Amino acid sequence: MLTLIAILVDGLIYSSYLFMVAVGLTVIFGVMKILNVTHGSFYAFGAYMSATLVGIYYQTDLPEFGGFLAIFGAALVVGLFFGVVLERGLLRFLYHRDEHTIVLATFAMFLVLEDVLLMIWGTDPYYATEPMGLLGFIDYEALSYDLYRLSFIALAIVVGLGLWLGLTRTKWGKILLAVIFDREISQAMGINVTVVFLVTFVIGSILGALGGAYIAPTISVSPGIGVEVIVLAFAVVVIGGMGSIPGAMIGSLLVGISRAAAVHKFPEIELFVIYAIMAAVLAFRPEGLFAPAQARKI
Amino acid sequence: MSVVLEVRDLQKTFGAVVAAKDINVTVNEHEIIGIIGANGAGKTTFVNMVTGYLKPTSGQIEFTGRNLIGLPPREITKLGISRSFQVPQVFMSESVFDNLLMAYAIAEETGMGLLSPLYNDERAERVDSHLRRYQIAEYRNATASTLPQGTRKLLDIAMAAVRKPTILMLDEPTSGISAEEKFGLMDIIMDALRLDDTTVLFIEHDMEIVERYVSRVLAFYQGEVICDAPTAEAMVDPGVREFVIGEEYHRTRTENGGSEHA
Amino acid sequence: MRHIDKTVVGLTIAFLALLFADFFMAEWMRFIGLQSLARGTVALGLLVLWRTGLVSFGHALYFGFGAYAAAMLTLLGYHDAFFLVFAGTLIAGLLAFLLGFLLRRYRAIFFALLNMAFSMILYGVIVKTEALGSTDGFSVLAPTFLGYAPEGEAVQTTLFLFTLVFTYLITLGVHLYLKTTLGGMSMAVRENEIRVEYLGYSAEKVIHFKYVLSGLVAGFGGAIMALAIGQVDPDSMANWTVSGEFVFITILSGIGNVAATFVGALVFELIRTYAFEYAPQFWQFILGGSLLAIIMFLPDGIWSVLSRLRKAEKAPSP
Amino acid sequence: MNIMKRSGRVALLATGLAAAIGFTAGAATAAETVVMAVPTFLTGAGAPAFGVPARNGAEVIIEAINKGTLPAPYDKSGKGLAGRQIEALIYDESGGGVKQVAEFRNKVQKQGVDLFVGYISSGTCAAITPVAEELKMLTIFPICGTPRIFEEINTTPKYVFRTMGHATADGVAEALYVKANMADVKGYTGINQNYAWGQDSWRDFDLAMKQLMPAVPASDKAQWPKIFSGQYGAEISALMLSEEPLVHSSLWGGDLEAFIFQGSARGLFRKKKLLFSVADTSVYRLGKKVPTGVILGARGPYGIFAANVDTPLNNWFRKVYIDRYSTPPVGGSYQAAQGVLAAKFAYDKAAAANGGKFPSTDQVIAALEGATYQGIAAEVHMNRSNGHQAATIHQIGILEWDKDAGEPIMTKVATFPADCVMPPPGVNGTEWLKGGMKGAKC
Repeated sequence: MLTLIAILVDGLIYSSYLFMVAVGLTVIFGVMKILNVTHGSFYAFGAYMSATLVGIYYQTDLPEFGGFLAIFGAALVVGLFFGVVLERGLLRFLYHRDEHTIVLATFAMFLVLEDVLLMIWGTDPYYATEPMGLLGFIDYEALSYDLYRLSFIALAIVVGLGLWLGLTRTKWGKILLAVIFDREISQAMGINVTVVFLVTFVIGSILGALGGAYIAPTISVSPGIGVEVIVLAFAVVVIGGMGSIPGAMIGSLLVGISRAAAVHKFPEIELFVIYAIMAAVLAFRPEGLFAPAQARKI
Repeated sequence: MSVVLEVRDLQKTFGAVVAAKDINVTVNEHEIIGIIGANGAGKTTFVNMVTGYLKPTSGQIEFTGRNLIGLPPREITKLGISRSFQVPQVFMSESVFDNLLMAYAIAEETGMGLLSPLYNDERAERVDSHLRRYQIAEYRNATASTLPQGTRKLLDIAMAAVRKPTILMLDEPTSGISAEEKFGLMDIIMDALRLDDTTVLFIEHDMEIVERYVSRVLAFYQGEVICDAPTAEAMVDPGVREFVIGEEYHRTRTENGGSEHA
Repeated sequence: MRHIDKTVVGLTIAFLALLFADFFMAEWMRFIGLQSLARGTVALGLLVLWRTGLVSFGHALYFGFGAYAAAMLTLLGYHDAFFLVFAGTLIAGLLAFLLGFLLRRYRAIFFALLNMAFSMILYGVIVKTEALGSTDGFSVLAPTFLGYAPEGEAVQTTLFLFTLVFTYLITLGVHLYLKTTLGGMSMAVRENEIRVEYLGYSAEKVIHFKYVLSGLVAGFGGAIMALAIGQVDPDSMANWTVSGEFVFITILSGIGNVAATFVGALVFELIRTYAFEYAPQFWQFILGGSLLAIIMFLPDGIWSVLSRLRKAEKAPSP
Repeated sequence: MNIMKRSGRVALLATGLAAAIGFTAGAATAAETVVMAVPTFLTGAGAPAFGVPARNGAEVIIEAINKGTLPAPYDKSGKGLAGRQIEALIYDESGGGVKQVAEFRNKVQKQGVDLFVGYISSGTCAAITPVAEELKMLTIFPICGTPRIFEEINTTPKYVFRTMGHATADGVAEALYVKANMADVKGYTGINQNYAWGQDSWRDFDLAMKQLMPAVPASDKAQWPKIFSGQYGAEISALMLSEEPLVHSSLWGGDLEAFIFQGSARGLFRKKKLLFSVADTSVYRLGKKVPTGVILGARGPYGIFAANVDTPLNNWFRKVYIDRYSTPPVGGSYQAAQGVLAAKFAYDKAAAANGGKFPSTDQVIAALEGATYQGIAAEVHMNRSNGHQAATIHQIGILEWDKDAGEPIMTKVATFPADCVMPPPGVNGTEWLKGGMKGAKC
């Protein structure tokens, strides 16, 4: 019973982690049809910036809970900067190229940014664990959970709900949905696709950076953290259906809970869980669990 | 006259939507049949089912006595039913010549023959004579994407005709073509197909075209065939007048051809 | 009138030149050459797929499969290069044949990512297999060649010769294949599958055939790499970043000509080698930067430079 | 048709490139220097934990060798290696075995390297060993752990040396420590990364425990997180729910630190006794965040274990290192320094035997084979695998926080002689463990 609870809670926390890591990727893919490898860099820069700002913040005498502002501030700064610079400076020149070339271009950009990261922050790890210590932990029989990691769940729900409401209940969201469904017709109808793309990319970047920024206090922010999340985010997005936000949520839950079950019951197979689910979903539902509808071909 | 195509009780539903209902059609050799009906009446669905692109929910399709249900388009094509498309389906970034060269090669090679060179001089001559027959020889080396709409339609139909099919189904051959050009275009197509004694079914909105080229009309309305009669008879059929021609007349005047859905 | 194929002539001249050069080349250069031939062959398979409109982000699966198959056979006591490479190629091809039934149904990014998923499963299996050294991999002894067991520098010289001959034959084969009806169907499937179906051939069959071909040559490349390096390990053979390198080489080369893939592979190795030598901390920056530059300024790969030169030459005489 | 032009260009390109690059001979080595290649992780996750400390350690020693400022016992043999200055080529070890082999060949054949002192990952060492032997290149591995290098890959090495104990010693020392200090332990489990190092570490510890404490059961649900996964929520829950009080872990670097943060926040270290086999790499960096009371190893008498070793060499090394990098040297720094010292020792000894003339590689090898030399923290006995594999003392202890000094310290340190934790010469580590560790002199 206790194990079951643990699987559920651990699974939910990990699912939320996955969702936060993947949601930015799926937003960008949904609107722009770009599989953005640079997402890994957003995550890493978000984490480094968060660790840096949190570190600076706790050297001041400001109230302790303000550290969370530093985290969100870091995500905003990184996301805005890279979102605008990459979309305006690189991607817009590539929109007419085929999708694989764009993936490769973002892969190249990722390589470049990995070393830029190294130039700025060096190889030493950064820690920003203060916010995690603030929230304390709760005990339940032999288990105990820290509230900070439990708050992943809350953040994931807020981000997911916010995006969903934003897409379905606002004018901007409806414009986005129109662009998602048919780029050319939207353009013909007078929607400024250029602006839509820029805004989408920036939102995606901020979300990517937020993933890194919020997770930073729980990890050692060190070289190479960006690479790991790329494959993870890809897998979640592919499982859920590329470009679908509910899909990313379901994909995260599926992988998160399965992985937690594996860790508790069959730790030997933990390594395969995510790829096995990915291959199985692709084999039976190649478009992913929640794929947006396709227009008629002939 | 022998029957080449027999369709019985054909039905197609997408969830709750009925796209085709109780379709019964018999097509004889060498007939030229016009398929008319408003948008969404089920014309393209009918063509898609006969050519294997869509699987009917129920019903029978027999081609020269052979059951077509469940066969993929390529098998049906090999048996002798070809089609063209409302939006031309050609190899856009290739030249007109290469488009037809590929069409001929696929039609002519099987098995290990697929590993013989794509290009040979004899095949090139066949392609060139085909180009002349469809009067697009002057575009021989032009890239398909740069062709005028009418020429691209001709190329699409020419590719469909490469196999000398028993039946050729044309999906709106004149859509998107200016009023001045459309008769010339249809003349080229019909003259070319007559040489091979091809049976033709074509979807058409333009009643002038229908009256001029067609011996028999199939009128679709809401997934059903509401009229199957010789052209002159069909044109005065009250159902056709109410549900097809009236709207059609209106439609052809307002549509620009640009927003045709792919 | 007999048509002379320029690429065949060019390949043959290059082949003979390299054959001759093998005996004089600096060792490190021969080694780079060997790797370029191995990676170039994999890229050759990707070129065929790319012409069909498909990109695989997981061909390290076949590369790794070929490499590990050859390496594992050496553990069983087989050391003949002909047998090892043949077996590695065939086994990778067999795997491609089996997975092809599934993969041929997918297009675009789904095809790319499903390949990646399979390659990562292989990666996981290798990492999990302690008997194969897990992430450390294991060593592969120097091969013999039909009973001839070279030593010292002769190992690499012979292996280069061996690789060169087979790569030449494969490249020639692929080049001629691309001129056949089935080869030409790459274009047809990429441009319009619906039309291909309605012309009477299965686009999926075309893709399957090409997929097997790409699996075979990737297996060949992997087996060669295992023998050339004398070591197999999952991070260098089966990880997704390895697949990324193959796509990198394909972009670098362009898909205009089969010979381009080898030039691309060589350029890739040289960029990496020199970046590593002169900027050991920032080699990823240089590698990524070069790739970006190629994508932005040479959209059709380095081969297009040659084509442009040719056009410039041609210009005066219409 | 310009057939000849086009085909000529393909040929020209190939031969041209070959001519331009291929036939230029390897860069000539300046006569009066020894070119020492030092591959180590400069990028990726391995850099902060091992690579950069190792580079720093090597740099300190190389500079002192060149200036002749090494203290005793190296203060009498003059500047450089047998009188020649070292020209160090420090480069990145990232990218996997295949890339490193390629790079090794480049360095040897193109840049004229004279010897290698480096490599951290077992995977790279395993890949490099056959090539080093093939190219007859003196190669000193200062760090990598796997015993397979001289047990399987090359049992009769000539050019390859390793100047620290291999991973078998870690598992044995840990099990011995548990036996001595936790005699009534009810069982043990583990959390190790799912890759070669993690798998080997667990296997060796598990085998040693089965020999030394056969009554103590091992968990069948030891945890295997993917390397670099960074999130250990479920694993920590599973460990909390497990019945075994002792947890073995070979986590290192960022993974280790993330595990410590996430475990500390949930009180894991109060509920379970943790045994970290290489956690010394992070202790100084973590500072006050270190989990106290855990059992800690540093793969030998290095890093934090050497903090109080009072010899001129160690005192000098710590001072120079701290002055320069403002952090104390960790395991990797000591191990890399120890590797470079092996070169210093061997070249000087060989030169002395050669009548003061600069020795040949074979003479250097002969000087190092089977020798005993002074490392920074302890004596190094090159007495395994035909004199190519080192054995040193091994230390395990309990990590505590010294409030007064404001730094982490080791307490309850147990020192094991080399012949106690390393298999005797010529004996395979795993078989030795399975056979009951015969011949161990404790």
